[in-house]
Amino acid sequence: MTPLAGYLLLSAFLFAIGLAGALTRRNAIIVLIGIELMLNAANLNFIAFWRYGANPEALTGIMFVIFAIAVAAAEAAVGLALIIAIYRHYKTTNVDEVNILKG
Amino acid sequence: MTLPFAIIAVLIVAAASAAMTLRNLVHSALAVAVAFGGLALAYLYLDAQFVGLAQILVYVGAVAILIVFAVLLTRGGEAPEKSIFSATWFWGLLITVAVFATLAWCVMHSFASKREPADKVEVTVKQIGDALMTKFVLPLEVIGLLLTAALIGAVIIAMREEKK
Amino acid sequence: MTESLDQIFVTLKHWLLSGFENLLKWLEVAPPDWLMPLVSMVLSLAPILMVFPALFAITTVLERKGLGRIQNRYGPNRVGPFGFLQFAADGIKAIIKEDLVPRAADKIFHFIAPVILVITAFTVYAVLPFGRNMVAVDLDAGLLFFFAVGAASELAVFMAGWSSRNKYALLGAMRAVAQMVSYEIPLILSSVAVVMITGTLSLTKIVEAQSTHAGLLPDWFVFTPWGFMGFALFMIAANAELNRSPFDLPEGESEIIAGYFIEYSGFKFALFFLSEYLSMFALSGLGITLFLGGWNAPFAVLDFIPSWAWFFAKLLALIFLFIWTRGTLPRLRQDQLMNLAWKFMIPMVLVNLVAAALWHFTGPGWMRWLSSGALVVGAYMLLGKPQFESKDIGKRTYRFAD
Amino acid sequence: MLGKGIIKGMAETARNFLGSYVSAERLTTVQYPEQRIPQIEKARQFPFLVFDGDDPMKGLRCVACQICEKECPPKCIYIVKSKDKRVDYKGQMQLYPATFDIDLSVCMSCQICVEVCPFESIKMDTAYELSTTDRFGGLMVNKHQLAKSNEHYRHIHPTDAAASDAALAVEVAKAQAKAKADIEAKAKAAAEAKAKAAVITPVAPKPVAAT
Repeated sequence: MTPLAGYLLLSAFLFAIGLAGALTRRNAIIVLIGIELMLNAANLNFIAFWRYGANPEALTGIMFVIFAIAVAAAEAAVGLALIIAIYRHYKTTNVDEVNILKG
Repeated sequence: MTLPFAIIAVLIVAAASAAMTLRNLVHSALAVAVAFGGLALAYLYLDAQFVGLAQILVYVGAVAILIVFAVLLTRGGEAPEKSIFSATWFWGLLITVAVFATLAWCVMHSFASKREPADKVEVTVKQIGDALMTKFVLPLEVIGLLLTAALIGAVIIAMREEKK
Repeated sequence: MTESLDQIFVTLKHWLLSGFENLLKWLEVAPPDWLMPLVSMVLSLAPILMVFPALFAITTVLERKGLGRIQNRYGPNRVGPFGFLQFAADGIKAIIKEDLVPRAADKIFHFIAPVILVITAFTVYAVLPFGRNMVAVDLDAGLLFFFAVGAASELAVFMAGWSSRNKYALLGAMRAVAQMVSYEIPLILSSVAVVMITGTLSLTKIVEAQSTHAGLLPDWFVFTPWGFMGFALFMIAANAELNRSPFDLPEGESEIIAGYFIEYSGFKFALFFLSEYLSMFALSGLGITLFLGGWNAPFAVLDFIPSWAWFFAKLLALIFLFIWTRGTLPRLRQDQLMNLAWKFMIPMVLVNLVAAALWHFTGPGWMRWLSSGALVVGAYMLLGKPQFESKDIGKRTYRFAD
Repeated sequence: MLGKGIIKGMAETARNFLGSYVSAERLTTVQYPEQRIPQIEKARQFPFLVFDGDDPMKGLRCVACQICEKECPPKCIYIVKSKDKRVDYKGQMQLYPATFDIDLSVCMSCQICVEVCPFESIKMDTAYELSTTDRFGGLMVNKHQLAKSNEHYRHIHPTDAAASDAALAVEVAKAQAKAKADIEAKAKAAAEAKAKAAVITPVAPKPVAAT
């Protein structure tokens, strides 16, 4: 079996990819995808910790991931609705241009 | 490091990197769907059958579709002419590298990361259902409320404003 | 005798498996430990990969003949006896046709979209029990697996439509995806009622739960108020999920020509049809498993007929039901489609869940028939009335030109 | 109640489905190569050229006036006039078509060529099984293929043929009367000339061809 470190490193790398996308891309949808990837990286951590944990019978990791998936779905729905609303208003999804609140 | 894990890891990393770097938004969305599928495979490989299938159902079946719809509704189907990276990409990348370095350092130096797993864990759907209805019933109700709120909220936000 | 006939395919598989093992022993080859499970898997999957495409071939002919008869035509009757070899002619034509790819198309996605569709259509068969002990993979979360893999096909449909770079294809794909997402909810929720009663997601256990007989009727869920309503809703949602008439808006010939597969030709076009029919058989099989007692015989006296024969008999009956509705109902409008999903189907399946719970907790007796039945019928009347009551527009009058 | 219409419709289609096996008159489809519906008398497919007598080429009524060629909407008729003249059915010296081609793959069966022909020489045929494996030359027919006898025309369109024959008979009678009058006039003129000049011998009259 792969040691736990393998999963943790994979998860950390996935998190980094998501973070990089969220921080460097212009398009709001890609930013949202990056955030989703970060959430998924966290989920992978939960599952890995549950599997390698002391008592997997407690199901804590699995429960956390199930709730995280539900929250992520809600987040995606609201986030994309926001992006569509912003697009209607400004005719752009570029996060660099939507800066009207900037002082 | 076993072969299935290596394949899954390469799949996830390649698909996620593609999703973050491709110019065309639809390509990004489809690549991220592959990444979600790879994560589902990872969950299945870790004996979390229910979560893996739920991951496919929710992420590939719903979230990816939602992203694709959003891309098309915001006319993002064609690759943009100008740069796809934001003006502050350098700082973003720097922060990312710092975060990854920190995480990787923590993982490598953690006592937990050398741990070997227990033997095959069998989690039946019934166990999960029982847990959801007993120990985790409050979070379940809260999630139900949250999803309803998100549903209504998303509809209201995305609804076309009435022209007066 | 009946026992051996019932298990003939299971016995055959074990016989082949042991034969292979003996062959390896005779050749003095030590098999690696992954080989035998792999061979076992192949022996389970190979029949699925052969039987259902064959059923697809026969169904295309039967559908065309049946639709013809419904419209008082003969249907295909030229190739082979009574036209039953029409599928061979169609297949040869599809294979030898030129495979056109639009110049502007996204070549990779244009290629893999039909492949993914067919793969997902085949994958769902892994968890369907075709007979006693006849299931490729007995997953604990079989039903979830079915819906998860089925959901992946939506993305393939979108890929096909988007990568064609054709307005009709994109419109068709958007319609198809919107429709499939909307109708997936009633499809899953109507199955959840069965999961609530049986307390398992394993399809084999769901079939076993329906194997008893209560008096004259078997204990199939379709013979309960909530089960009947659930089955009806399941079939309507399945019809929509399959983009078949009357829910064939994504490929409405009169508006958007062929929808998302407009830019496909030759063998790839045939793959779209293959996946559509495979999904139809799979969803019919799921409906049989969930509501129609799976491979169980309807009466105890008919138990001598093998279980797999019952499964396929029921499958053919449901296929005929699909053909019959296709030959009867005209296509819906987009707003009617969405109204039906969100204003009727989804409230109805939610009420159906309550009815199933009532059935479960009232305990045996006439009370549960009454309570559950009254709830289902009342909700049906109430929900059906405002949306779909046809307005009285009077008798149609004709005026002819003089 | 919701669903009543669906059940009604399903019952109707079920009746059709079962009925088509019971009663033959529900199935109105004609199994074509084996069964055929007789064509109605007015049926028309593609034009042909009428000839009289036994020799198709000699008896062609067409005088290569090219009216049909000019009137044809899809321009599928191609006519080349002959260099010499020959005697036609009315007994007059006329041109005849050296080439008369119709591209049947272009022809739209509008019958305008028939309407405009002053010589009753082009008519509509009823043959329709003209499929060929050569899509360029296969449906390009020349005058040898187009020529069909008047008997054939009488056979496929009896009423029209009778009218056509009557019209032709009138034409021929007129032409003969005219020829006769011409001869008489010529004879008279000759006689007068003879009487006047009494030296010039009269010209021999032309031979008269009749149908």
